[in-house]
Amino acid sequence: MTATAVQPRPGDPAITPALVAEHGLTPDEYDRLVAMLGRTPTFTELGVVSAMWSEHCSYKHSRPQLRTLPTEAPWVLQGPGENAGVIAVGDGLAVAFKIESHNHPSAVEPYQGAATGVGGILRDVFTMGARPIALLNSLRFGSLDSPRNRWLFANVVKGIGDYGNCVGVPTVGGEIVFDPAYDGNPLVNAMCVGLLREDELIRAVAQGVGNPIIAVGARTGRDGIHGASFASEDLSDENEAKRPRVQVGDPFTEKLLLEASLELIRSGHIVAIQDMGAAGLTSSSAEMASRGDVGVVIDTTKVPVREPGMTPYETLLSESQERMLVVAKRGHESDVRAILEKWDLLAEVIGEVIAEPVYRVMEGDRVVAEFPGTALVTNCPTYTPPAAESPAIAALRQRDVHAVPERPEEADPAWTLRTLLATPTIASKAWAYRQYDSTVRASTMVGPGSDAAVVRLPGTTRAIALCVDCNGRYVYLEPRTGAQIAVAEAARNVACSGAVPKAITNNLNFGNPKKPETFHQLVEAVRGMGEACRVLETPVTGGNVSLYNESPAGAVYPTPTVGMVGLVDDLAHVTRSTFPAAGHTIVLLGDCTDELGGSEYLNTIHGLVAGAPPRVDLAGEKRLIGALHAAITAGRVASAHDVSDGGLLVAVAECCIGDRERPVGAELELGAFDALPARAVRFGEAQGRVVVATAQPDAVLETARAHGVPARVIGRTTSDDALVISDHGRTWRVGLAALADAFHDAIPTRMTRPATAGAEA
Amino acid sequence: MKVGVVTFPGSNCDDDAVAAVAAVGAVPVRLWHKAHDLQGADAIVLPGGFSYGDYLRAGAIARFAPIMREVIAFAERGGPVIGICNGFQILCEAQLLPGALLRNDSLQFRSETVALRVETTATRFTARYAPGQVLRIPIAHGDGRYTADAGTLAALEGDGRVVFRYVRPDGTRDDAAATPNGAMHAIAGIVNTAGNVLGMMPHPERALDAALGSADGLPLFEGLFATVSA
Amino acid sequence: MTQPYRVAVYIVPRRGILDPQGKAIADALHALGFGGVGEVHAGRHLVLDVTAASADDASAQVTAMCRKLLANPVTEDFEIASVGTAR
Amino acid sequence: MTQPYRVAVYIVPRRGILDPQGKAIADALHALGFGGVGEVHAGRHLVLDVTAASADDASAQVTAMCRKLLANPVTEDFEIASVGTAR
Ligand SMILES: Nc1ncnc2c1ncn2[C@@H]1O[C@H](COP(=O)(O)OP(=O)(O)O)[C@@H](O)[C@H]1O
Ligand SMILES: [Mg+2]
Repeated sequence: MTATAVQPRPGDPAITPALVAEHGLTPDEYDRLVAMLGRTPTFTELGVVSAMWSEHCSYKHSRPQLRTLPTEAPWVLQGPGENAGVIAVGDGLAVAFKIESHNHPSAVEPYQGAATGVGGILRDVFTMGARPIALLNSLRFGSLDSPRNRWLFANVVKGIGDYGNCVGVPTVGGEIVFDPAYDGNPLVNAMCVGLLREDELIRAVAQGVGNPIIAVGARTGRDGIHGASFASEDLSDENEAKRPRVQVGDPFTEKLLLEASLELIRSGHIVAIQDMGAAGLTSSSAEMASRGDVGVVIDTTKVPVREPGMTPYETLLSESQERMLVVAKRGHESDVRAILEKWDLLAEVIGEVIAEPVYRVMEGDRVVAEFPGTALVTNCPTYTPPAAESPAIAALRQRDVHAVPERPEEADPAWTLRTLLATPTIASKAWAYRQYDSTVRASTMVGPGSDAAVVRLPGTTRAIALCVDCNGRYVYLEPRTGAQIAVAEAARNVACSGAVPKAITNNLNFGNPKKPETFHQLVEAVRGMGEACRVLETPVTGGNVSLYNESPAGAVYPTPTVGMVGLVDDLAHVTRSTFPAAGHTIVLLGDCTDELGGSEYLNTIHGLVAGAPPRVDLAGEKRLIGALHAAITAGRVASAHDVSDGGLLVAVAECCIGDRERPVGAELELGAFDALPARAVRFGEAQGRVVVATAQPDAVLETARAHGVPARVIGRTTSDDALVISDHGRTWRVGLAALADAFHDAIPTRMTRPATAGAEA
Repeated sequence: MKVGVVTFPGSNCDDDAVAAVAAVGAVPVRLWHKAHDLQGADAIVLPGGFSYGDYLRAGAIARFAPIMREVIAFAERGGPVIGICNGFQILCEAQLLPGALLRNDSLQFRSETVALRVETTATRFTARYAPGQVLRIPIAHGDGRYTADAGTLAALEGDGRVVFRYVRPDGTRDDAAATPNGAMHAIAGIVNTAGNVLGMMPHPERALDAALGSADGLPLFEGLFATVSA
Repeated sequence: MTQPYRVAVYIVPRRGILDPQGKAIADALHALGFGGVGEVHAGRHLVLDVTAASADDASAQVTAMCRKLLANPVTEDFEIASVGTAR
Repeated sequence: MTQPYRVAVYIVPRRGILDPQGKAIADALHALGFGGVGEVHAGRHLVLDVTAASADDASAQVTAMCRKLLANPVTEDFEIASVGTAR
């Protein structure tokens, strides 16, 4: 491969302002490109830059914000910047984890969109040298009353299940929220966690002049190529071949690729490996070169393709799934090939690491693209556009929600409780997660349905606790507080499972950053997230940003989803959220307040999204987690469940009937809170609270006191088949069967109605 | 005593099966699908997973893997073989067991812990259980609806070759409510006429430790170990 | 006057879209010695009994069903294979 | 002289075997207002490119493939739907 001057390919379209615009580059960005090259770009170069400088690859609107996040702690082995973050978990073991969004593909083709989202995040984790041991997902849809939303929901769930189940990685947890804010723009975030030995960690850094670059895995087709320049043409038969195509996942090939990649990494024959994800070959090769500060040359004619006649433009930008790019040690090519062959996969040398500081793409003898140094990655512009809060949202927040009159039905608080439990956002998600294999690998101690999942680390007495959390309504009403709560809630959830929170990954799902009100949300949410992570000592090891989540009705709720990893240092400390038996004392850690703003109660019962979200005291959350940990490790906690959506009574009801086969009754005495409005005590979402069942209430109260955490006995578990509540001078009861039916049947009942791609049915 | 665990492309419970074999003190031997030799294994496990992606039909392609020629010969000589989940599907496709495993009647994958009743303790695999014992064992499959013609079903029932049946947690039968996949006669596991080949949809290798929810799978592997080392 | 028709329709992955199932089947057939096999594509075959005024009406009805529910508009193509009278 | 043929085959659950997919489709069509739909049966449709000496040979080859691999003899029936020349 000898260098010659870059030449346009015969037949390539001329570079015109219109073509540049179709590739999503602003005139300023185009000028920057021309300055970088010192000449007019070729069509191939334009395509490459358009992908590399896209929001998705370049983080141009979020990078300055992300830099403010805390990323360090003694246990962090790899922070942001790699395919996944990595933390040490003791015994020389480490876990790699990351979350990633597939929102836009899932809006178009939910099954494949979700499936390939899972595939992508699995690859991000196993390219670190880690064996994936758990998957989670965080999903948002519009109301299930619409047949299209049911179709989206059903197919996203099926896509997630079919992919993870086939690869054989248990899906152990997640969250699903239904809200009209996500109509037309569902969110599909997938998180993967993998296990490795610290000495097996490998980074995607190209090194070693003369080392071969090898394409591995599936063949390259015309999938997902950003067909910007064709978007304005009719979809006639002639250009059918060129239109952007849905990426189809092949979990079977992924499983083979996973095994082959881990074998390759352990073999010592390679120096780096990276998946070909967004912007495929282009971004994987350019990023590896940039991290290593070396040059690379690639010949697109060497790439194994699925269909004839692919141009360099197409080969570089294809997003065909289940492919990897490997930098091997020179002379070890046949060893690499042998490993791939064992797994019935392809490996073709397509380029090499070169001393010359350029990123060069050849088509046989012709140079079709060439960029100086690492400019393709490092020279991308970043933007900090104007930010300003939407006055309309500020007004909503300032509304006095205490003044909202009660509905007549609320005279029966049991009605309100049942209605909240039957809200799809609160109701049991078993309809979805029983389609996910949660027990493969035989290490799942706590699967979906509890506060956090717990997965045993084989060969140790330890486990990791995992969860994903975000209440987008809070973030909408007050981004900084909402993001703090997302982190605090995630930390509380893993703490309830018996773990110490260790680190987070995050997925920033926002609307169009060029709108000042959206950029304000982004800036404030990142600020709040960083603050919470600092106080809770859970650094950010990576994440993903998904912007432009908008439908004609407007932007989604700003949704900075937090994926938390905690460490359980003794399997005996693993704790579940449901009441295990009658005869325990129920202790509330934390305190009630008169807050109702942003609550599920206002949303569901009054159709109102208003008020300030609950205050969060981060130092108090830290103390709460400390107290909980102390009580759990001292063996004093029979169950622990954090109070979140729906408030105290919903939390207690979930403890009673979360396990439908083994319901446990309870009696609550809430008179101590009678100074507060009844509905705020029952359904307000004050932060920093955990419902604990214990056989040693005095010891739990003492532990709480020692940690400076308010705590109070609020009742006991019973063998009665009801939840009985005394407050404001009256005693009311609601049967467990009625609660269980509300909670467990809500989603299955809705999903018996037809689901279609069309909006009306 | 050596137990061979076959890895097909797409097997994903092979590690778990290896761990289960080791847990009862036997020596696990990994067998590669392209191999032509069972490496002296005294028993064989065909593990769960998605061999060949379950493309075409679950188990249909794996049934022709080179190693299967040896497994079939081994089974025909009376060697003990357990097929779990995808392994059961492969055994049916290979006609070592009668019938077929079709798409769950819900048309959805089902992952949950089910109650299974031990219908016979007269097999080497179930000798360690009490007659009628109710086990809690995880299932995780999309194609578990056991289907066979009337004659086959009558023979299975008549010969006492239905080994595990889906039941209510209290052990009583309620096929419509207790069967997670629409299996005929609520069948979860069967043996062949000679009694040396067991196929079952549930995953006993995921039920070896009460800390993970159930240790009810352990006696099955102990039973296998006992008969072979006897 | 309406009468019962039986309509067969097949629904296949759009050409060019990855068809992992078709590929796995082709590979398996090769391994079994069917060397003459080239590409294989795997789709679905549906047979629907519909009450219609004419064969054309039956076909039009099933086409509408494919558009609305049976075929995935983004990844699949469908074709009415046959329209006959149902017993 | 051999040449490429394209053979379509469909593989359907044997009549009498429960076809939950067909039933689910029928139910969904009813719910969507396609009242004229009666029974629905769902099977697989495969399109195979094969090199063969004649159309009959192509058909015979695919029949052999169905017997050996493509159809489950316990639960499925198959039929060659069409044999054409492949481009
Ligand atoms: N919200 C975020 N917080 C922290 N790090 C982030 C965030 N979003 C992205 N990153 C980091 O930026 C880097 C580049 O993103 P990347 O995920 O590689 O894109 P992709 O995986 O889609 O190719 C990664 O290391 C990632 O962890
Ligand atoms: Mg990546």
